[in-house]
Amino acid sequence: MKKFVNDPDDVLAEALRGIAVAHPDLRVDAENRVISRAEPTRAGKVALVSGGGSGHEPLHGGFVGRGMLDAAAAGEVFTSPTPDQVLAATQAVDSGAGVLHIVKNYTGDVLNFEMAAELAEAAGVRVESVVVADDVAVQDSTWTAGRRGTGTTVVVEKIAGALAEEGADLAAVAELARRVSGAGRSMGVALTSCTVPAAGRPTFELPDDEMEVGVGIHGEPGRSRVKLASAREIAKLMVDPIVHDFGDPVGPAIVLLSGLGGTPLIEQYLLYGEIAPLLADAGVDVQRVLIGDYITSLDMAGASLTVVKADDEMLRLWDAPVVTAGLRWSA
Amino acid sequence: MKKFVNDPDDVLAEALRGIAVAHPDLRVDAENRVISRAEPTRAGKVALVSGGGSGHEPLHGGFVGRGMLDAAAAGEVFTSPTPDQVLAATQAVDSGAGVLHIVKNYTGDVLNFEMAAELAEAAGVRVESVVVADDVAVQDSTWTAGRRGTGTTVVVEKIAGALAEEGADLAAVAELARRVSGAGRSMGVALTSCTVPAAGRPTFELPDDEMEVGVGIHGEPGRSRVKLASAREIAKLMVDPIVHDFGDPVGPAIVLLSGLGGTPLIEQYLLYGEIAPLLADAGVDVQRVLIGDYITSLDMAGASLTVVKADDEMLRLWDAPVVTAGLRWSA
Amino acid sequence: MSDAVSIDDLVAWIRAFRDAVHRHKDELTRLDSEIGDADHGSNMARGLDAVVAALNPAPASASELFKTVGMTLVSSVGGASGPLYGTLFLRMGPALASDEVDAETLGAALRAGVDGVIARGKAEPGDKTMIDALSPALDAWDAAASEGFAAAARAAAEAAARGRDATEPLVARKGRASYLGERSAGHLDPGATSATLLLEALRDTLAGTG
Amino acid sequence: MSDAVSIDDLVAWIRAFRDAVHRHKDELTRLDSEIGDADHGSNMARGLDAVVAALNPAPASASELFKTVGMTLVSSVGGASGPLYGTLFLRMGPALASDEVDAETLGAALRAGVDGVIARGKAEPGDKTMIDALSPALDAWDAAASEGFAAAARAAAEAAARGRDATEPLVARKGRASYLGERSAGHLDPGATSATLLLEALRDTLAGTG
Ligand SMILES: Nc1ncnc2c1ncn2[C@@H]1O[C@H](COP(=O)(O)OP(=O)(O)O)[C@@H](O)[C@H]1O
Ligand SMILES: Nc1ncnc2c1ncn2[C@@H]1O[C@H](COP(=O)(O)OP(=O)(O)O)[C@@H](O)[C@H]1O
Ligand SMILES: [Mg+2]
Ligand SMILES: [Mg+2]
Ligand SMILES: [Mg+2]
Ligand SMILES: [Mg+2]
Repeated sequence: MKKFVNDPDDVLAEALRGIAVAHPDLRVDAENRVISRAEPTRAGKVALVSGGGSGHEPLHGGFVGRGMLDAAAAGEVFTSPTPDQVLAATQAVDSGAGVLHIVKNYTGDVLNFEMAAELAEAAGVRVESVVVADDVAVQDSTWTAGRRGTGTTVVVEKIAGALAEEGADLAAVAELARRVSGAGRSMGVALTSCTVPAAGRPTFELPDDEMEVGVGIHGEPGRSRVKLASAREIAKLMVDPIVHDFGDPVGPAIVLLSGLGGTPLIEQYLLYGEIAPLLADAGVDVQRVLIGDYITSLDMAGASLTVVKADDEMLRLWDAPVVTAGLRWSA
Repeated sequence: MKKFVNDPDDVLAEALRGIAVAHPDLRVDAENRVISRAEPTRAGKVALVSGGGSGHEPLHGGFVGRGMLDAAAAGEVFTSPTPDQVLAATQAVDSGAGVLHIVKNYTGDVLNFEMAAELAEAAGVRVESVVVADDVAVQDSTWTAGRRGTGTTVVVEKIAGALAEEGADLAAVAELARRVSGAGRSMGVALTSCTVPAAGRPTFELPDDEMEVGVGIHGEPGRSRVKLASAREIAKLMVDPIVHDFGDPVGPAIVLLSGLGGTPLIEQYLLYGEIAPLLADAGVDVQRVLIGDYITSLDMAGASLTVVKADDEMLRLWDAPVVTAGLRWSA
Repeated sequence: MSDAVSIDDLVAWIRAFRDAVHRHKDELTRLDSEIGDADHGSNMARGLDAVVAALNPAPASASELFKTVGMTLVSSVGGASGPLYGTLFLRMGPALASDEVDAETLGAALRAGVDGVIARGKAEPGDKTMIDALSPALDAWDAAASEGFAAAARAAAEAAARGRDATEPLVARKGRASYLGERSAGHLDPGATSATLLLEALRDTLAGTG
Repeated sequence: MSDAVSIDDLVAWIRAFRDAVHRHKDELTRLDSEIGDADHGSNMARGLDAVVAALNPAPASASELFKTVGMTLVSSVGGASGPLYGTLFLRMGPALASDEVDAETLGAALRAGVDGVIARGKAEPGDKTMIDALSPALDAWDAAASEGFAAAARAAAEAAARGRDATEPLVARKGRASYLGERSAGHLDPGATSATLLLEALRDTLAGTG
């Protein structure tokens, strides 16, 4: 396993140490593995808490800061945080105005956040939750665990974070978060497996001439394994199911093309060069686009595409200032 | 070769297409492979031009924008741009106030930029050049090609870019750029080789239990090959030669820890958690730090550490607003 | 007394489960690699190490024991298995209010626990989860409970193993494996495998009892 | 006329060089992988393809031919080899002002070219660069020039090959290989290898001439 690690079991604790020393504007609670803003939540501001398994950096810790999250609970690599962690994050940032939990739809994340919300409510903190379930690689059904949550999470965190910063109340922030969440669709492709440090070897073996289509962000195999294709063909494999799933013409949209951790930027841009015309052809009017590593799967080579149908309010809040390690701009 | 590509020979052209469509505030001259700001250079503003082989993204194209570069000439993967390209970049952004060429010290880059500067001068453009040669893995000597230019380039581009934005003249911008360049030291470690698309296979073979110490950013093997070590030991292999090369106590510094393209952020933070205390012990007073993929080597797993001894002026200009694809903040 | 178990027996069970999980850690992770995210072995090992640490000194009552086990799992595992295994034990506690734990009470406690898992996770038998091992194990336990602990535990462990094996051809409908759709068939479910270890540990611990 | 070459011969030489580089493209890149950045084969192939395209229609004079070759290399190769090979040809042009190109004039032109490479790149013999093939080749050419083209080219190609082989044990002092320090020893220099192809192409092209 070719990684910068000491003991594979200490990866999270040690990465948090690096984050703490690199970012004085963040507070890292090493015991609970919670990253929060160093400044306490402004009185009356709704707080946003997200979290999940680690290995998806900059998600979520990299999105803590002005205009986005107030705290993130970092689980072990690919393992949802425990209710205690989420509760600690929640209590650390509640100003009394309530807390929005932003949860990616995985059984573990949902269950642990649910338990944390119960505990927080019992402790007198008002909690609303939004569950992001945007991965069109997974057939949606009430009989199953439903769709995974992937790239739309970044967009939800950004837009809901901006609204909270403006002083909206918990109900309004939650409502918008759910609207953004419902407007997003994602699709991922992996060229290689990732390697979970504690496992020490690639999660799956992938021959040199094959790729996995419809992967999530936990190194799980995808929906199907096919022959390695050109960037042009891969772009189609990503765009088509998203557009198809929307059904109606999409119109104005925010687009995120995220590398999965092992794919360099030059390839991501090349891929986006193929994706952009396909989106245009399909009636997606790309208003904003982010390209880079935003939601990753350790060292997996691959990329995931997210399209969020965006109205004017969403675009305005997308453009609002944000100051985090992973996303940073001013109005 | 597991990459998002169509034809390996078209990688650069196609990546530029993606950049063009993703960034409306950039102008991409597809013929000359020049990325420049969409807005013409403000009259009287010194223009900054850099460039080099591609495969190091976001360097250099990702650093074109307000507060940093005016244009970047993108060579083929790992191949310096031709004089024509650099000349085109130079002429595209000269406002009459002159152009600073920021060149990484590689024979190819130096020769091609030299020829371009001669051509530009002949065409009436005033050109100054700064050559960055910061890689302590390479013994410095007047009898050799000297040290490679690596991470300090990012810091030179940021700080000189800010001074140019303030309206300083060519001599002043060049003088500062040389000062920053002289104040930087870098050291890189690779855990895997990269794969040049046109070559189709890894540049070097590296057994599972070995790593390359003292690598550059072109996939060239390093200064020595040693047993794979823990992050703690690797941090020492990076910090020690830098500190040793400075000789005198460093004091206030800007630090850049850049992933080489295939190493995810979680590992970079973990590594920085090991680097930070070593720097502190060695008297490096880290005033600013950047962690992420800023100067890469295609899909190589590894990292490079850069320490730039920084005075107050450099820190002030480092903090000045910057709006580029790869680096973005406001004052 | 041959038809009741002591706190020490129950603690021994949990320790035996911890040991079994450590022995099968790599196998659990490998199974989770195939249809999940390669962490079930380390999740369970981490949680049970914390549990064993929390059981020293041993709690005074069976209900307190299982409360500690459940709370510790919830707060140290994360993932899907943390809240689910945690709930299993948390719900067992109240069902063991009396100090006399015979085969029927332990069976009732296990059922309360598994009902809790179903309530939390909403999985049904056949969804390819730990329920596929736990549910048949309970039925087997109840059917054999009148023959005493050892017999009940033997029957339950066997039924769990059969249930685990029966997950192989199934297409997952719950948990992370469900994302694979049809591709989830042909693999054992990691949670059903660890749940079988739980019941086998019980069988082994109770082998000497009535 | 047996002791002069025509424009067509010179064009044929450049074409033969292009073909040789294509045949050895992977080898050049492999050599550059070992002590450089794995692009020398594609750099040279890209540049010479552009050159061959630019030579259609063929230039009217030898000096114009080499100017075109040099400018095209400079503007299409990049890297270290672009300006260096470009300079080689750019400097040959002026030395061939007359239309009569005999073995001595071609030798003088080559020397002007190589002097230009040295002025640009500041490499000396023994630095493990293309100079290590070019320099001895020139000396051999001059020594044999009185025997006519074919003999001079044969001698030059042989000397270049020996110079190339002699780069193997050297520690590089110029170019990218110098970053490897001692580790650069034990490998042929890619630029010396392509330079040998240049002179072998000349030998093969002139084999039929006096
Ligand atoms: N809804 C559910 N109900 C019951 N068991 C479940 C459910 N979802 C998942 N599981 C069990 O959890 C196991 C996976 O646990 P683990 O790998 O530790 O968590 P995660 O899936 O979060 O990585 C599965 O093999 C399955 O048996
Ligand atoms: N200063 C120099 N003088 C002469 N030849 C040089 C010099 N530097 C490098 N070379 C030659 O260039 C060759 C490498 O060319 P190439 O791989 O195309 O360029 P780059 O090193 O920029 O990738 C080397 O093998 C060497 O022969
Ligand atoms: Mg998990
Ligand atoms: Mg090169
Ligand atoms: Mg798992
Ligand atoms: Mg090269």
